[in-house]
Amino acid sequence: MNIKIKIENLSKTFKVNKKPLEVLNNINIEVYENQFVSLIGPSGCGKSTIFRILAGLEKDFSGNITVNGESIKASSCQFGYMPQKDVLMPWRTVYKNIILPLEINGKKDRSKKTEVENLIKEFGLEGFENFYPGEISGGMKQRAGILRTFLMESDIMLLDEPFGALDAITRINMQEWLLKVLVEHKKTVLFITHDIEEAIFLSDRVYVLSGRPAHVIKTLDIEFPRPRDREVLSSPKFLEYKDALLKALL
Amino acid sequence: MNIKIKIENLSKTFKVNKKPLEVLNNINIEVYENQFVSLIGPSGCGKSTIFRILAGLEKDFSGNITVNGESIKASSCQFGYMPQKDVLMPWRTVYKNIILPLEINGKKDRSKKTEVENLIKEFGLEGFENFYPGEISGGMKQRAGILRTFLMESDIMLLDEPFGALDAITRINMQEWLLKVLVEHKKTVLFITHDIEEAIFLSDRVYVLSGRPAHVIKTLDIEFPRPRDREVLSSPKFLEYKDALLKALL
Amino acid sequence: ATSCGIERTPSPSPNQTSSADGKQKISFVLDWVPNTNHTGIYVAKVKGYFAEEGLDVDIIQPGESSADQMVATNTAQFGISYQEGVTFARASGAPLVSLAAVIQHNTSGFGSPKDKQIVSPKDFEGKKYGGWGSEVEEAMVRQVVKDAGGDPDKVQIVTIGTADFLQACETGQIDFAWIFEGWDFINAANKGVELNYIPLRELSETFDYYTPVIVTNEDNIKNNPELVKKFMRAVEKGYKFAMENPDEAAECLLQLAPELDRKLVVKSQRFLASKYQDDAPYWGMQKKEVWERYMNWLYENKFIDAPIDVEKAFTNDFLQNGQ
Amino acid sequence: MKKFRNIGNPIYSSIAVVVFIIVWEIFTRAKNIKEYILPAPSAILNEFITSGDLLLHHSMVTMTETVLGFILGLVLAILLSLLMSSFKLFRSIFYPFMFLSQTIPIIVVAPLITVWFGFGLVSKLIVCVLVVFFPIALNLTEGLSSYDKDLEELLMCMNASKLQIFMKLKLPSALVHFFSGLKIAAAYAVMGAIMSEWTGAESGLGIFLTRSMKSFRTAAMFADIAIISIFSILLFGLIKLIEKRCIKWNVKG
Amino acid sequence: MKKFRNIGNPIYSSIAVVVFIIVWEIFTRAKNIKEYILPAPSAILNEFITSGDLLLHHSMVTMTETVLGFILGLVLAILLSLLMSSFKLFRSIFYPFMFLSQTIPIIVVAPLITVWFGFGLVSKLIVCVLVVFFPIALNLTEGLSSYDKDLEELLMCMNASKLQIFMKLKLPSALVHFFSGLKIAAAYAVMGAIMSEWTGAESGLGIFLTRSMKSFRTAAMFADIAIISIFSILLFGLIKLIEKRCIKWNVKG
Ligand SMILES: Nc1ncnc2c1ncn2[C@@H]1O[C@H](COP(=O)(O)OP(=O)(O)OP(=O)(O)O)[C@@H](O)[C@H]1O
Ligand SMILES: Nc1ncnc2c1ncn2[C@@H]1O[C@H](COP(=O)(O)OP(=O)(O)OP(=O)(O)O)[C@@H](O)[C@H]1O
Ligand SMILES: [Mg+2]
Ligand SMILES: [Mg+2]
Repeated sequence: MNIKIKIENLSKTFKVNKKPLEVLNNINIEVYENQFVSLIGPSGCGKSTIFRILAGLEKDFSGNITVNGESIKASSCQFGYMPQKDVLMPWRTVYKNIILPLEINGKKDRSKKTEVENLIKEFGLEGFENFYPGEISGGMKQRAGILRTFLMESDIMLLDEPFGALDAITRINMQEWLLKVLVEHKKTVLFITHDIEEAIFLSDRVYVLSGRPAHVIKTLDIEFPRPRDREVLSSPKFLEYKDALLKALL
Repeated sequence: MNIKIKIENLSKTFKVNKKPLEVLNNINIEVYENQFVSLIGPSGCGKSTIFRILAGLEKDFSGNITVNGESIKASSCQFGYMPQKDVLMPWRTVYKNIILPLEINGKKDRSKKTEVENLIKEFGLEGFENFYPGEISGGMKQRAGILRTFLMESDIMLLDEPFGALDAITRINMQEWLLKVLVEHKKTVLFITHDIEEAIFLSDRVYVLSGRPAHVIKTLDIEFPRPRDREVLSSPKFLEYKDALLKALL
Repeated sequence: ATSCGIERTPSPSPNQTSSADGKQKISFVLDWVPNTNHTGIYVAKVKGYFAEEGLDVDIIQPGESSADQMVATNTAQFGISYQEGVTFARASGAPLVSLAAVIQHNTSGFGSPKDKQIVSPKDFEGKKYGGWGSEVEEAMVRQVVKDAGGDPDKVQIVTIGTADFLQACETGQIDFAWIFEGWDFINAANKGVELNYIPLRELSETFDYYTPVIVTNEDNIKNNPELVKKFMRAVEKGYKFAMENPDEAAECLLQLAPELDRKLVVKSQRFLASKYQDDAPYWGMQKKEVWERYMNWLYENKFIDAPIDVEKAFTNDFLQNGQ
Repeated sequence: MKKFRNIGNPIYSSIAVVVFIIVWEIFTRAKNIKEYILPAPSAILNEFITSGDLLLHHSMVTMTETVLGFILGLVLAILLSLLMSSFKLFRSIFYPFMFLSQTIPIIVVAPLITVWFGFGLVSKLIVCVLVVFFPIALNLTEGLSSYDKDLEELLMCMNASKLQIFMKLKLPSALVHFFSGLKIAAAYAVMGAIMSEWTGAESGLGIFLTRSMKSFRTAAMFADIAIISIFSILLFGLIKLIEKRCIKWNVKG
Repeated sequence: MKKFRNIGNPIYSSIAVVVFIIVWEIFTRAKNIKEYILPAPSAILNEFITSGDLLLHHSMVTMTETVLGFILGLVLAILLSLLMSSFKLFRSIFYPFMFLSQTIPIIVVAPLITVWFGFGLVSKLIVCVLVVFFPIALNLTEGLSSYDKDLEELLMCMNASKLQIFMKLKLPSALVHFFSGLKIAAAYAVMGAIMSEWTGAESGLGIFLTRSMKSFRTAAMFADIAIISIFSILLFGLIKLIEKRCIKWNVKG
């Protein structure tokens, strides 16, 4: 298996009001092709900052990051990145927001159109295509954001708490969809969540980060076979993993 | 016990692009003094809309709403309301954002100051008082929002998914804090969450809403005594409640 | 050296392009809005005198500022100016040359409402003079008061800028001002306001200068004398016509400038008909003494740094059909 | 409640204008104010009738100048703003000159402009454009840098080109500013055309204006000003209309 | 990257201005351009020396007018914007008049203003204020309605008074617009003072300007314009400075 993302000794310090704020301290993370890797850790520890660095949005860090074997360049982003805060353009309808990546890549052809329509249906956004972001619910915005990220058509997706505003049922649907995508499209996913069960159910490997300044305090490989179904959630192995992660977090 | 909020036959239809969108259909909800009541339901069903109506932000609804025995007026809000999306003023520091309600009520005195400082510590925001909203993490923004809502000093709090962006541990802390507040300050809380366990653990009563147009499909009274501790989470009664809610949602 | 600075050869000027019917297109720039001082030009245009000479003349109105630069650079071949302007222009090196005095004597003077009882410069004492704010103007007012044996310091000089004399008097802001007999005075009469008027030419020989004058630049005279001759022939014919037929001449002016007040123009035209040539042997003639006297006064009062050669400032060579 | 940027009900403003005119009429009559100090609206109206043809003729000239000048100024403003918001160096160098260009009193340099650019359209358009472009360019330049930085980051993650970021983010975000600038420019545009006539003209509302002023026809002068105002209002209305179509989403946001 | 609204490095712009002046000097010398067409910078500089005292005297007068006019215009603009954004009816009624006031050519009504309000400060301030207030008022009015509606709702839930919503939300949100307006006004302020001198004045840069123009002293005229420009730039710089302090957060946003 190829290594897709390799983060070595990543450290990052912000400077606010002339005082330094050490956020990341020697982070090492590896993600292999077609793997699903989750990051968990206390709020404010630096998870989103790692994503932002990967996406090329934060300069001034120390350490080494390679993606597909190449050092990342500041000017370009090789990921489908979904930020934590849903950023939709208020002057575009939901549909127009979703297809933004297609517009940018100049891929707005017919065949795409039906694909997007199907996805919109699958994401429960049918009938809201012509609504503006101010007219849909929080969970709907989040789903639009996920859909937009998927349409960025990168083989690596960085998802920052993508399901935070979704109810249990919708969340399960979205998880299933994500696993399907992982298999069908051979994607590689780096995932941030606060839901430990979700992390275990979805991931091949979970990194647990400490509080600020964040470093990796536990690396846990999840050894359920793929494709998985929700039965694993009640397996004893699952409870074992959960305990291990909870212990690491406390 | 006094009835604090009484929602009778609440219906609401939005009009978008000249087409009507029926969102709420005959909702009936009752909240008694010092009670903790949760709303759960699928994403996009209309939970936040109920809150917005209560807070006086949506006009044009049908039905009857009384708070403390009086019909709500459009122009005033008797609640501490925390919207789903964290709205912080980008030009104010975290501290300045938090104390906004105090500024507005003209209550920015000394004694308050130490109270706020203690709360900031409790909320894990110490050291970030002078950061701008753009410089803190998603979970930290959410905590600042909760704190601000608390400082609105209303005896009824409307909290719309307040813990959505928090990790498990922080979330537990915040839940404990909320229960403490409920008892110590005799608050009444109306709460939206997607976390069923959270709803059961915190609430006296849980309303389950159907998909759009939302109506109440289940009302579940949680009969754990107060004060509660986290042991109830592993009680058989808890699992019973959980099953009942999940079934209603599916 | 060329007369105009920017890559434009003076002769043939690009502004002297030919119009469709083979006539030479030239520009004539006014000093102000069209008025009865300009009637000869308008007559020449309307009556076809220019066309007879093979000229197609655009009569152009400038803004509030003087148009002398346009003539100096041959942007416009001809224009209207006044003696003071030409003197200043020449003092700063601009090659303006006066071709004709449109009106033989200065027809401006001091006007005031009758009830102010201002009949001589001595009466200016203790009164408010409303001027447009020029230093030369102020010096002249002081001069006439002094000449009349008054104390110039007792005249209160207020600047009214572009405000109208009559309006300013009406609202009691000033007592008297410098006005044109053939325009403001007649306007006042039309509006039913009675004025006392003291002609400047009666107060001082020095101030009986030429205003307005028709100007061109030295290059045209040197390199294009034919054009100047043709142009001036038509203009002269125009003014002669205006002297003889004031009412019809007024119509010519009104035809091309219908925005003007008809009553004012007609009356003004009748008034000016005899003033164009007045006591001169022929229309447009300019005397060296007149140029010299005023130039010297300007020099003595330090408005120009050095005396100018008045011989170069004007010429009578293009009058009387160039005789 | 969420109604957005509204100059208000046109009925009210129309009533206000009518009331204003009536008060003016009554005032001039009651106080017996001389026409050459302040003409009554009826006198001005009368002027419209008697000098109608003439006013129309001059109006056409000025309108043409205005429209041409406005369009050119707009194009120039957009171009400069684009350049200034894209290239820092250009901005550093050009911004001061743009600002300086506004501090030059056109009335005194008008003859010089004529000397440099001759009589005719070029000189006039230069003056018009000089008046019109500045408020648009300044507001647009400010507007183009007040966008949501989160959205910019998102677009950068999509590897959007500078042009795409511009078209899809900066431009829509700058619209409110842009239209503010357009409205200011609309107020000045006709005035700009009038000023352009100072460079030497044979016809135009500016010519009519000075001629009627200098021959003491105050009512005609006011009639001229009324036309200037009406045309400015029309221009404003047009911009308002386009704005409404462009920033529709904001009503909902 | 997140650097915000920056007119750019003052070093570059200074260099640009210096280069511009040098090119101008060389151009006028090489092409042998007559002083009355376009004076060389050296001639203008010389004028500063020879007419220094005079220019200083006139400058003081105009600066006073400008400062007074600017402050008054600013106050008026703020007042009107407040009223217009608070009371819809007022906005409906007043907005058209505000706009119309800008379409009236000051040069022609200046004499009338003198007639109505007399010579002296009042007339001058009226003209100054008329020029200055509009871009500020328009931009501020637009700015005051481009705030985040979510934040407004939040404040309403806190039962904030209209005044509080205004002070804590609308005003901070309007700042970028407000400063755009101020900058435009700064460009026009000195010109406004110059125009105000048309209502009748004995001294001031406008008087010096027309005097030097009428007496064909083009270099002196340009020296006068240079002072106008310099003073405008100073005003602009001051506004820029205040803006930097006020919208600091935006750099971080
Ligand atoms: N201003 C509006 N205009 C039109 N439709 C609206 C508006 N606000 C909400 N809606 C619609 O009302 C429905 C309910 O929205 P609401 O935000 O109440 O959902 P919710 O239950 O809070 O969902 P979530 O769990 O995703 O936050 C949605 O379908 C949404 O599109
Ligand atoms: N632009 C910035 N300037 C200064 N400090 C910043 C900036 N961005 C983030 N930080 C700080 O870095 C820390 C980590 O932030 P980050 O958003 O990465 O946390 P997180 O792990 O994603 O938390 P959460 O789970 O709450 O989203 C926080 O303490 C935050 O204050
Ligand atoms: Mg985060
Ligand atoms: Mg919601």
